[in-house]
Amino acid sequence: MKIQEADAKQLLVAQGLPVPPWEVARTPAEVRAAAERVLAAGADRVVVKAQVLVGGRGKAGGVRLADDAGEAEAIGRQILGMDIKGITVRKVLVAAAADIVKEFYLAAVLDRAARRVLLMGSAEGGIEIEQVAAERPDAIVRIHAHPTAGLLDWQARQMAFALGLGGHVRAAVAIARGLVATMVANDADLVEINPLAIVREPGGDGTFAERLVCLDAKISLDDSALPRHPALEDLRDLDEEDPTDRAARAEGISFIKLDGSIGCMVNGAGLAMTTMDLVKRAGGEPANFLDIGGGARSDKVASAMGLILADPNVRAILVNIFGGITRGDEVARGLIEARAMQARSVPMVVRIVGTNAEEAGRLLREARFETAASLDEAAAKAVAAARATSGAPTEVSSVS
Amino acid sequence: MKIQEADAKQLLVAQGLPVPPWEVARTPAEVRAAAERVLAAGADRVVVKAQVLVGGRGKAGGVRLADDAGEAEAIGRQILGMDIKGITVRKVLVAAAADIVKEFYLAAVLDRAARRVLLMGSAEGGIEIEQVAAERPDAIVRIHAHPTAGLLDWQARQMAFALGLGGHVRAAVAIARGLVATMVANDADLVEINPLAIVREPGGDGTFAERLVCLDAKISLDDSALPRHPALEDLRDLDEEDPTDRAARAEGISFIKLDGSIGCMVNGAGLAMTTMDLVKRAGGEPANFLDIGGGARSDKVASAMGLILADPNVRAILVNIFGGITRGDEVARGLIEARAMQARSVPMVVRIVGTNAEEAGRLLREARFETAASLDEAAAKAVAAARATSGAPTEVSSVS
Amino acid sequence: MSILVGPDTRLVVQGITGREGEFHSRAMLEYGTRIVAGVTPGKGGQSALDGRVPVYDTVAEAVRQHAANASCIYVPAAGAPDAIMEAAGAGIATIFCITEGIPALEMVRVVAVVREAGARLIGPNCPGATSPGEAKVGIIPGSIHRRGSVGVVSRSGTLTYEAVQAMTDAGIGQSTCVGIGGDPIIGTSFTEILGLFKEDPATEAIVLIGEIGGAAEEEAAAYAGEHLRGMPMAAFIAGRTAPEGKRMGHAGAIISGGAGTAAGKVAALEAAGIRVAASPTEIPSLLRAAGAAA
Amino acid sequence: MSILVGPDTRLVVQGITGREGEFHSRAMLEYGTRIVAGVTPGKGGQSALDGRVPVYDTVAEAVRQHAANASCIYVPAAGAPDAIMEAAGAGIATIFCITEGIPALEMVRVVAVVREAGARLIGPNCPGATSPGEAKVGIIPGSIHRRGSVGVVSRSGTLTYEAVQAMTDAGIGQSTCVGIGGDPIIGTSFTEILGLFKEDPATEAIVLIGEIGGAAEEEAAAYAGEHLRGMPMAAFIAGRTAPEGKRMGHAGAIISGGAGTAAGKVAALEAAGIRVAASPTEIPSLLRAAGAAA
Repeated sequence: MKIQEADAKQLLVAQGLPVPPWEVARTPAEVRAAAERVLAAGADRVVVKAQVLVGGRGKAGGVRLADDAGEAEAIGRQILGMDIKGITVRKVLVAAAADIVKEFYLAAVLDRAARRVLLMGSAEGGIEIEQVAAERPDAIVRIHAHPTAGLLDWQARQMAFALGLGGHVRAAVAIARGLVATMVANDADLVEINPLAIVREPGGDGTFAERLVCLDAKISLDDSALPRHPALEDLRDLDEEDPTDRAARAEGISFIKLDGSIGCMVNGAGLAMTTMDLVKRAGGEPANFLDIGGGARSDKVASAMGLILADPNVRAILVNIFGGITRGDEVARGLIEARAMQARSVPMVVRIVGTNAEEAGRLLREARFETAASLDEAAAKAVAAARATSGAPTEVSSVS
Repeated sequence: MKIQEADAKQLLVAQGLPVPPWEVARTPAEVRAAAERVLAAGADRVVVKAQVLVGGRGKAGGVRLADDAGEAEAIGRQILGMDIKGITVRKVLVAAAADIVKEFYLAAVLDRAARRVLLMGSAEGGIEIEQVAAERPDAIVRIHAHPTAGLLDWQARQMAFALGLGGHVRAAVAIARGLVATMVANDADLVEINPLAIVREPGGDGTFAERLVCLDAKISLDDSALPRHPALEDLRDLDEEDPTDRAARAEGISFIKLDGSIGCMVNGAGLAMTTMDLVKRAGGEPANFLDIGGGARSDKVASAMGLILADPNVRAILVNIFGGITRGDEVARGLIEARAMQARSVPMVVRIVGTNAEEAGRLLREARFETAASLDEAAAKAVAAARATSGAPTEVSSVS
Repeated sequence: MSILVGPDTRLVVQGITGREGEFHSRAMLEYGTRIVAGVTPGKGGQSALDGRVPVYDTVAEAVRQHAANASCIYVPAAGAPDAIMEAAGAGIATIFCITEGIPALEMVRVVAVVREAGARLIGPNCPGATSPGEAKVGIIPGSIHRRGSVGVVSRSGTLTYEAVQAMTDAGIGQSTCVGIGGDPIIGTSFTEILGLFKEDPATEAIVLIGEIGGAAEEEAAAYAGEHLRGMPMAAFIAGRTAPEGKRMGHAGAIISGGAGTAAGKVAALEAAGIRVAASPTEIPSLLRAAGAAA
Repeated sequence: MSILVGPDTRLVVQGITGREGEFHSRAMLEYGTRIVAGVTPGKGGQSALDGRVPVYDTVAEAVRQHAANASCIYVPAAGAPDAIMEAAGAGIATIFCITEGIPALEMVRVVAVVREAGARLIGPNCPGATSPGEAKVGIIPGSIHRRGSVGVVSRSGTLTYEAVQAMTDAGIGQSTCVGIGGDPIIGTSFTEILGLFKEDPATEAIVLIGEIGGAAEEEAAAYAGEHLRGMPMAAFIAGRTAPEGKRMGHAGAIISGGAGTAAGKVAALEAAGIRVAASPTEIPSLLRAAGAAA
């Protein structure tokens, strides 16, 4: 689960990391008020940043500087409501514009291959790290934390010196350790600071001092660990979530809405993706990714059916269940119940094999469902059914 | 550094361990008042326990039960001021007498050989564990915590089942983990619960429930780690510490007063013990163990001399320095200064070899100190000098 | 012969008295797997599966009493990391963790402790392994298998069943089928299983079933290109049509430039001389084309 | 030949710019030890010892630039555990930690990390090691040595010097003298050093210097009784007259029944056929009696 910049910064502050203060505003008037406070506190300029979970907001015009509160309000009016990669901006972050001396990249991330936490840093901060990784992999310093002892001080020091942060080594070590601490405290799989920056800040007496601070923060949380961090669930940005996705999550179903016409209900992520691949190969377009998970009972099957049918583009449904931990007869019963209660009727092709598949087959035959023996056959039948019903989606019975 | 039972219990409570409440009393009247409160809270009887850092207080009569406040006061009067192995009892602990169903032993201790924290348990609690270890080592269950991941839940569970605590497995796991947590939080090298006990406690409604609790606690802290736990220094029991030992500690000198007549000043614990051994072999008795530590400067040498001379039994002083990190000339200068300022004069035999020994020899010869080439010779000379001065300790010059 | 599970497997089931544990233990027993003990802390002294399997409080006790050498874990996510470390600490050589939903950072710690103990962990969030005709451990339906000489390794659960069923239907049997699990941090990688198949005299061909996300398939392809040139192989990659930027179930983050897409994985496999099927049903014909005996 | 330090030693000194580090580095250079680099974080680019030794920010840099293979640590107690792990992480094979006052529980963690990295740690709170005529690392005064064939291993600092001086005075030279350190948790035990001496062709006799507390001498005696029967040996145990129940400096807690007293240690050594000297000056004659060549 990704969380917004402002929430990520709050988690960093909780671990003692240096993050310049910020405010969140939801209306142009709030932007103005926040900008006034920031300017009154001594800032020369303010920055207004769109809060969206997709990347590339800078290029999309979602990050802008203002010289005064009026300009900030005007910018806020432009950014709030803006569409960035399909997401409507509903919040902005307002902060003092930093006087940046040099930018760095620093992140703690889960490294699957090494099975460890990886501290990644680059002296080329502020830009897309994926681009640096692809073009000049040597410009990225990689240090793996010890799997049980954690990130050791010398590792953090080594990163600091490798990035040329020798003049700020104490601060850099504290920040590196803080990133890993933030990761562990919240079960994050990514904690990224980009840019980590040396900024020039005015002292009280007319002089300036340089300080290392976290100017932007991106955190992604491990979904498997959310149950043990109930407070983090509140950081989920419901504004950016499709209502269907939210309903799916509540049911413990893995669901992603897509643009096609063939609804899919499958057990297992790999098989669900394969089912989508075969729908496409048969000439159709999947309407969704849907994994009902292992050991699903009949009520969950009914919920999954509801999620699929909530999409008006769905013209046919393909159910593909390979029973292992999931029992085929349970799924069959769920399908029968769901069809009895469903609001609109679309053709459905059902394939159930594996655990208790015989009983499932009997139930489905009795209930006059269309079935298929192989996945290829099921995909072909579903695509054909969807084509046949195009234009008259709500009136065709699911039984051929 | 050992700490008193009441302080040890406080450290256990801080880690969430179940310890029945207690009070500390310093006068018979305080014992009475505490007993009244304990009885008013529903206890049938109270226990009064001497607070001393030496073992065997039970056998010495330092732990007694009382049926009422008056008896408690009388027992308090007997125990307070009592001498247990040379220590005068100045405090007692007052608590409800537990209704013990079964006693166990559980401790977390530093295992030097395995280089790990060792969880030791026995179903034979309440008695001297050293005796169990010597007579029936199989009656002790030993489980090593992981060196970086700590005590794992299954290890704690394994201990619980091995001790027959299956009926209290949840509590036993929490206590085992708590012992190791207490060890880590305070840098202890021993955290011992003896007895850990299943006790019978009255419920509010006339029924009884069994509960696993820590009835006694012994904690020993790692002296090397005390600088990073300043609050723990306050738990040092100054009542039980010899004033000379306290002064030595303040100077960073390792000093233990003994009963002989030959004061020893040595650098290094092993060499200091060897020097004592050779004094004894030469027919003398060491008056102390004294290690001035590595790299000692002249002011420390003067302090060490003061500690030795504070003992009126000292009839001769043997200084044995093998310079490595310690520089011989620094020690020689310290000795010369110390002799100039010392209140009483006793014969002194000085041996300095190793780093800067030549310069040291020159300084000592100029100052007319008695020197020795080997340790055996130095020990023999010191013993002879002590014999020669017996009965007239304060008038003989240190220079022969 | 086979890898990981076989006639010498003496299995202890951790969480045998739970719903999943009991259901699948019954299926394992029926398949012929030798389940020597179950473990549920606090239920030591009882028995499970109609008195056929004794239950102990600790894995150590099961090892002491029955020389158990493998474990299968159905313990819920909150207790599973500890259960894995318990098995490793008790000297179990091969540990299968079926449990899903274990936080990834927990697994970082667990995998390190398990490796230190010299044990092998398969999973978590894996379906287990079957050596047809010898033994099955986990949740893979026994009925889909046929005894043979093709080793199957997969990151998925049900997709593995699909592929194995297709092979069995085509008359191609398996030496051992292993699901390594779909979580970000798992105990044993594709590459390590390929190494075991390489050393297994009973395995004469290999099928690899991967999916988008991570770089495990690319690593496996590099290994196969270097060490398995003589071995007939076929592969399948799920998620060819999955839109970018969406997380499909357990397909996760990408940390190295370019890795993770289906196209990249297919290209890496083909560069290693491995043909990649467009559908699981194509696997048998690709295997035969690669030179595998039917 | 020798163990731990010798002509191939390429030493990095961690904390070279501190008072102790500089003083003893000078003595090591004078003795002929090859100090290839110093490390003080934040002083990278400077030089130490009158420009003779370059200083780096990290041990890794010193290893990269100078192929350093050994390290000697004079860093204060608060930073020493990390310095040890840094050396191990940078690939240093042999690490000497001179620092005293490191909390024991810190060392539990550090020793585990160091061993995992495949490095050998001597100490902490140790005087180092000298292979006379080849190199010395640590704080042992170079002047007390004589080149020869007796290996010396000790838990003490200055007591070691005393014993070595007595040997040198008697014309008995040393292959290597090692102080393993007096702290409760140390990187390398008596027994491990005995094993190294056993494999060293230049070591023809061994002197073991122990003290009361712990069970390290008993373990060493058991090892010697089993593996070093042909090797002439002598020992010395400090603290024969120390009163029971008092902690003498670093002599520490007893966790196993009966171990720790001088009498017990002497008995264990004698049972292994090793004579125990009553004074360090007796060591040379005991060695000769045990069959060591002078």
